Amino acid sequence: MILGWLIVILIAGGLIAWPLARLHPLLSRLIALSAVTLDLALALVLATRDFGPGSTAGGGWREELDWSWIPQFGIHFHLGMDGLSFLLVLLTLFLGVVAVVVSWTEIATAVGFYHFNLLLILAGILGVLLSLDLFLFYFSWELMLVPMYFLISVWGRERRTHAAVKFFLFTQLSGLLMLIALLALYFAHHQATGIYTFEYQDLLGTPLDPHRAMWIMLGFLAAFAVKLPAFPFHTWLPDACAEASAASNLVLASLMAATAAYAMIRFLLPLFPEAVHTISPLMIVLAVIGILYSAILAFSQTNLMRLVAYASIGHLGFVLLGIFAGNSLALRGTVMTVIAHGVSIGALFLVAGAVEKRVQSREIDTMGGLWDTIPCLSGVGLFFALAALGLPGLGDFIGEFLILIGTYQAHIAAAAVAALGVLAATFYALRFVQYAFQGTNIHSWHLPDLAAHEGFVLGVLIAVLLWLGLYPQPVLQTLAQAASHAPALWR
Amino acid sequence: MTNPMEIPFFAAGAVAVIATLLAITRTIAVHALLYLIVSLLAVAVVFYTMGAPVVAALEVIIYAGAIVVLFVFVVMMMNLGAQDSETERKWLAWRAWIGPAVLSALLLFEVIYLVVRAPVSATIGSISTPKEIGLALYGPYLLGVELASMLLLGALVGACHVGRISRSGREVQQ
Amino acid sequence: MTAIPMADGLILGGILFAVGLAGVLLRRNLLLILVSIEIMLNGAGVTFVAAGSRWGQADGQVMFLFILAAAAAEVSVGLALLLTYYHRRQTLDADYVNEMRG
Amino acid sequence: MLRLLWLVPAIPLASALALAVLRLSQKTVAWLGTCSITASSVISLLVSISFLNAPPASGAYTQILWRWFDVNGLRPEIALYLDPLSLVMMVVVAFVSFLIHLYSTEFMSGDDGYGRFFAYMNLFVGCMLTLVLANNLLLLYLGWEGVGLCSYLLIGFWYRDPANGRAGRKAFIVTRAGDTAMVIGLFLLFHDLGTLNIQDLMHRAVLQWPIGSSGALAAAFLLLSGAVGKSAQLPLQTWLPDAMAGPTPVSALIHAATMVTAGVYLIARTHTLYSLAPQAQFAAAVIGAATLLMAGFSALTQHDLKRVLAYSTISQIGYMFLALGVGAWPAAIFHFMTHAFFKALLFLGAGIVIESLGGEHDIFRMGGLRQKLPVTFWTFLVAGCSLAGLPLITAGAFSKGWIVWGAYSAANGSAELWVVALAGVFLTALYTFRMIFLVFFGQQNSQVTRKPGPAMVIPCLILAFLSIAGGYIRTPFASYLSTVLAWNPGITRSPSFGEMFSEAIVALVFFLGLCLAYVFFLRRRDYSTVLASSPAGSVLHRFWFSDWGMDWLYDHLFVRPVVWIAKVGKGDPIDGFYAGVGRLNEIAWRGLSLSQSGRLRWYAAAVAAGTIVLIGVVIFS
Repeated sequence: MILGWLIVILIAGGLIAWPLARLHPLLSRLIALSAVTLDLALALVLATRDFGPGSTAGGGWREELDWSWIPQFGIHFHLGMDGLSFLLVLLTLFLGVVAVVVSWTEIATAVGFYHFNLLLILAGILGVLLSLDLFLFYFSWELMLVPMYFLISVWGRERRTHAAVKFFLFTQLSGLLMLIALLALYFAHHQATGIYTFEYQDLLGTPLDPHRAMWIMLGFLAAFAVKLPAFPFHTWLPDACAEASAASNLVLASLMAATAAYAMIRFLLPLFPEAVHTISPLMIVLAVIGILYSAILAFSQTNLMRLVAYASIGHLGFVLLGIFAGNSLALRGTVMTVIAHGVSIGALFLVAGAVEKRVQSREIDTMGGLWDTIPCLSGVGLFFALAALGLPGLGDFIGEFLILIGTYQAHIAAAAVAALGVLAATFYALRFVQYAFQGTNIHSWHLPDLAAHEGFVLGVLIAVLLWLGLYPQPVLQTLAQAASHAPALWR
Repeated sequence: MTNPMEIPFFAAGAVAVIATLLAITRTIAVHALLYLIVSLLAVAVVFYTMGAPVVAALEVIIYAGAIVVLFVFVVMMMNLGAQDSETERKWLAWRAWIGPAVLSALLLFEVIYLVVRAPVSATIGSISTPKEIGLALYGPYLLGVELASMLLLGALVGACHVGRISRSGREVQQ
Repeated sequence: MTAIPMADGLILGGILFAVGLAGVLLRRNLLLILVSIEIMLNGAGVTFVAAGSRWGQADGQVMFLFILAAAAAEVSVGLALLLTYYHRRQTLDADYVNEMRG
Repeated sequence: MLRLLWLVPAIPLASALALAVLRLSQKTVAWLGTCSITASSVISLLVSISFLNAPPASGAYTQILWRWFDVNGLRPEIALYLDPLSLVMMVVVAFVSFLIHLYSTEFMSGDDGYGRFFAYMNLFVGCMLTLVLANNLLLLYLGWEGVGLCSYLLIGFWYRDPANGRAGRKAFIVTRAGDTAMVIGLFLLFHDLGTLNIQDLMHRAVLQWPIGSSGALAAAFLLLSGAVGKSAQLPLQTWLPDAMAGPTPVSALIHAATMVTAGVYLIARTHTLYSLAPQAQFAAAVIGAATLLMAGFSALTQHDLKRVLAYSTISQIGYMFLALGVGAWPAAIFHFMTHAFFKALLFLGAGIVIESLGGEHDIFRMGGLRQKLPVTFWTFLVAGCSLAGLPLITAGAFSKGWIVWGAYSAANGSAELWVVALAGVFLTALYTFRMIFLVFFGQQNSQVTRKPGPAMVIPCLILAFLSIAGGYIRTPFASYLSTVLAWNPGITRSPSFGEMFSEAIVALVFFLGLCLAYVFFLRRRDYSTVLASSPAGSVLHRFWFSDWGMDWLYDHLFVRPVVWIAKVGKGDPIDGFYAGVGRLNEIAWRGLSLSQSGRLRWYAAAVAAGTIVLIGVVIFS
C-alpha cells in the first residue's frame, strides 16, 4: 500500500502545486517540496522496515501492491519493491528533493506548471522502478516523456524547441519499438500458455524460439539504449542538456539513465537471457567505444552543460558495459555506478547551473579565474570533477572499479580498453576545472559565492559521494537482497 | 427501331451532350446557364425514356428550376459585363484545352471500354412508380433521408453564415 | 415495354461526367466550375437511374434523390462562398485562390 | 600504543577537511596545518618505538578499521599494515612532512591561498601515509591516486598562470597513464589469485605461480608501469621537470622526498611477486639504469635551479629502481631515506635562494651567494655532497655506494650495470657541483632582497644533520629490514672484487666529477661555453636540455592527435547521421509541399488523374 502512496503523493502534489502558483509561486514550491520530502521520508521508513539491520536477508518482494486494472487484457496495477528498486527509488526521491530546492531560485516563470511537470516525471520514474506489470511499466515509461518534453521546451535556452523535439523523437520512436516488442511478447506468451497477461513473473518463463526472442529483445533494448543513452543513440542528450535548465538536466541525465539501467537489469536480462548472451559482445564493444568516444568529445566541448552531458554518456558507457559483462560483480558495480553517477553528474550539472546563473553564460570562454571570486563554488566544482574522473574514495570509483574488475573476468581486452576511459575522463574533468575556475580572471568577475541553499544541497551531495566511496557496503548489502528474483544474474 | 422510347432517348441524349458541351464553353455566364437548362431538360427527357418519370419531374423542378435559378441570381448580383467575357475568352485559349480534354477523353475511354467489354445484352426501361420510390425512401433508406435532411439544414445554416460574413466584410471594405 | 440498351444509358452518363470534368478543369471562372460540377453530378445521376431501371428497382432513383440533395446543399454553400470571395477580391478567378499553398 | 596507528593518516586527513571547510586566519591555518603533521609524526614515532620494543609475534601489526565492501569474494578492508618496511616509510614521510610544513609556514606567508595550500598539503600527507600503510592494493591505490591528485592540485597551486595548470594536468595525466596499467594489474591479480590483500597475494602468488610464469610476469609488468609513472622513470618521466611550477615546499615534499618514491615502495612491497618474475625485475633494473643516465645528462644542461634538482631526483630514483631491479632491496629503501633527507634539503635551500633573489630561477644569473646566505650555503653544500656522494661522511655516499655494489653483486647485478651506476655517480657529482659553484661561488650577479627566518632555517639544519648522520645507521637498518626485505645476493657468481674496492672506485669517480665541475664551472667557465657551442656539443646540449626530445615525441605522438580528434569530433560525427535523416525528411517535405500549390483546378486534375490511373489499374491488370 505504501508503494501506491509513494506515487499518489507525487501526482497529488503536482496537481495541487500547479494552480497554487497563481496565488503565490512560493506556495507551489512549498507544496512540491513537501510532497517530495514526504515521499523521501516514506522511503526512509521503508528502509528501516524492510532493509534495515533487523530485516532478514531472504528473498521475495519486500513491498507489494496488486490491483486488477484491466482484467480483460490481463493488466494489473502491480507494484513491487526489492533491494534494487528500493535503492533507485531512494536515489530518485533524494535527487527529486535536490531538483526542487535548486529550482527555488532558478525557475521564475510558470512556476506551478514547472512543479507539476517535475513531480509527474518523478511519479513516472517511480512507476517504472516499481512496476511488476509490463503494461504498467510501459505506461510509466511514456509518462516520463511528455513532462520532460515540457521541461526542456518551456524552461530551456535559445534552441530549446529543437532540443525538445529531438528528445521527444528519439525516446518516442524507441518507446514505440518497445511497445511492439512488448505486444509480441504478450502474444507469444498467449500462444504458449493460452493466457493473456502482462505480469512480470509470468512472462519470465515464456518459451521463445531464439530468433523471435532476439527480435523482441532488440525492441526492448532499443528503448532502453536510447533512454540510457548508449552510444550511438546518445546524441539527443547533449543537445537537450545544452538547452534545459540545470534541474531538468539532473532529472534527464541522472534519473532517466537510472530508469534505463534498471529496466535493463530488471527486464532485459531475466526475460531474454540467451538473446542477451548472444548480443553481449556487440554491446560490450559499443560500450567501450562509447566510453572513449564520449570522453574525447567531452574534452572538446565549450558549452559547460554539453561537456557534462558527454561526461555522463561516458559513465553510462560503464553502466552498459557492466550490464552486458555477464558477471555479478560487474552488475553490482553497475548499480553502484548508476547511483554515484546520478549524484556526481547531477551535481556537476548543478555546479554548471550555478556558474551559469552568475556569469549568465554556459560557454567556457566567458569563465576562467572564477576561483578568485567564488572559491567555494569552484572548490565544489573541483570536487565533483574529481568524482567524475573516478578518484578512489568517491562513489564513482567503487562502481567503475567493480564493473571493470567484473568485466575483466570474462573480457580482458574490454576491461583494459575501458580502463583507458578512466584515464580519458581525466582529460575533460581537468579541462573543466582549468577553464571554468582556474586561470586568470580576465573578465574581472565579481560574483556572489554559494548561497545557503546551494551550499547545503551541494554539501549533502559531497557527503553522499564520500559515503558511497568509503563505505558502500550498505548499498551493496541492500542490493544483495535483489538476488532472489534472478539468482542467475547475481550469483 | 421497334421501341417507341428509343428514338426520344437517343435524341434527348444527343441534345444533352451538345448542350452541355456548349454550356462549358460559353464566355458569357448567362449563356452558359441557358445551355445548362437545356441540358438539364434533355436529361429529364432521358430519365423519362428510361422509365423514371418521378425523377424526370424532379430534375425539371429542382435542377432546372431551383438550382439554376440560384445561379442566375448570383450572376445577376455580380453584374458581369463585356470585360468579364473578354477575360473569359482569354482564359479559354487553346492551350488551356489540352489537359482537360486529354483527361476527360481518357476517363471516357475507360468508361466506354468498361461498358463495352462486358457485353451486357440487358435493356432498361422498367418503370418505377412513385409509390415504390416512396416505400424505398421511408423504408430501407430512412437513415439516408434523415442524413440528407441534416445535410440540407447544415447547408442552409452554412450558407446563411457565410453570407452574413460576406456582408460584414463588405461593410468593412466600404 | 421499353428496351433501351443498358450500355447506352451508361455511356450517356459517362459522357456527361467526362464533359463535366473537362469543364471543371478547363474553366477558371468559379461560377462555371460550380456549373460543371452540377453536370458531373447529373452524369452520375443518369448512371444511377439507368442501373436502377435495368433491375426494375427504385433504388437507383432513390440514389438520384440523394444526389439531388447533395447538389442542392453544395450549390447553396458554394454560391455563398463564391459571393463572399467575389466581394473580397472582385474576381472569380479560381487560380487566384491559393491561400492554401503549402 | 600500536592501536594509535590509525591516527597517523587520520589526523592529517581530518585537518585537511577542517582547513578546506573552515575559514581561518593565516595564523590559525599555520598552527592547525603544522600541528596536525606534528601530531601525526609524533604518533608515528611512538608507534614505531613500541613496535621496535615489542614487535608482534607475526612480525607485523594489522589494524582493521572497517570493511570497505564485500561482494562476491572481493572484500577489501580499510586496514593499516605495519611492518618494518612500512614503518620506515611512515616515519620518514611523517617526519620530512613535518619539517617541510614548518618551512612552509614562513615560505607561503602572505599568499592569498594560504589555507588552501595547507589543506592540500595535509591531504597529501594523509594520502601518502594511507598509501604506505595500506594492507591491500585497493587502499594503496586510493592513497596512490590521492597523492597524485594533491600533486596536481599543488603544481597548479598558483592557478592564475595557465602554464602552472598545464604542468599540473600533465603530471596528473602522465602518472595516471601508469596508474591505468596498474589498475589493470589489480584486475589481473584479483582474477588469478582472488584477493587484493598484499600479504595474501604474495602467499598465493608463490603457491600458484611458478617462477617466470606468464601471470606473474604480466602482473609484475603492470604494477611496474604504475610505479614507473609515479616515480617519473623512463618512459614516463616527462612530467616531473614541469612539476617544478608548484611552490618549492611542494617540490621538496611531493616531487623529491615522498610521492615520487611511492613506486619504489610499491615494488619493494610486492617484491615477492618480482622474484617470481625475474624478467620484470630485470626490466626495472634496466629502466633505472637508463633513467639515471638520461636524467643525469639532462640535469647537466638545465638553467633552472629547480629543474636541475628535478632531473637529479629522476636520476636518484633511477638508482633506487636499479637497486630494486638487481635485488638489492634494502639499498633501495635506504637510498629512499637518505634521498628524502638531502633532496628535501636541496629543494628547501633552493627555495630560500629563489625567494631571496626575488623569484630568480636561472642559475647563471645567480652566483656568490656564499657570503650573503651562509647558513643556506652550508646546508646546501652538505646536501649537495650527500647527493653526489662525498665518501665516508655523507649519508648519500653510504646509500649510493651500497647500490653501486649491489649493481654488481646482487642477484641480477652485472658488470655493465655497475659501470652504468658508476657513470651515474660521475654525472651526479658533475651536475651537483656545477649547480653549487654557479649559485654560491663566483661573482654575485643579483641582489639578495629577503633573508630566511627561523621557521625556514631550522628545518634545513635538521635535514642537514640527517643528511650526514643518516648514513651511519646502514648496518642496523639493513639487519632490521632483512626480516621483510632481505638483500638478494647473487648465488651463482663469485665476485671478482670486493665491496671495499667498489666503494673506493665510487669515491674516485666522485672526486673526478668534482674536479671536472671545478674546472668547467668555477675555474675556467669559458671551457664549458666552448664545449657547449661546438657543433656536436650544441646538438647534444639541446638534445639533453629538452629531455632527450621525449616531450616533443609525446606531444606529436599522443597529445596532438588526441586534441586534433577532439577538435574534429566536437560536433559529434554520430549526430551527423541523425541530422542527415532530418535533412532527408526536410527535402521530402519540400518536395511534397510543392504539390500543395493551393490551386483548385490543379487539385481537381490530380484527383481526376488519380481516378483514371486507379480505374486503369483495375481494368487492365
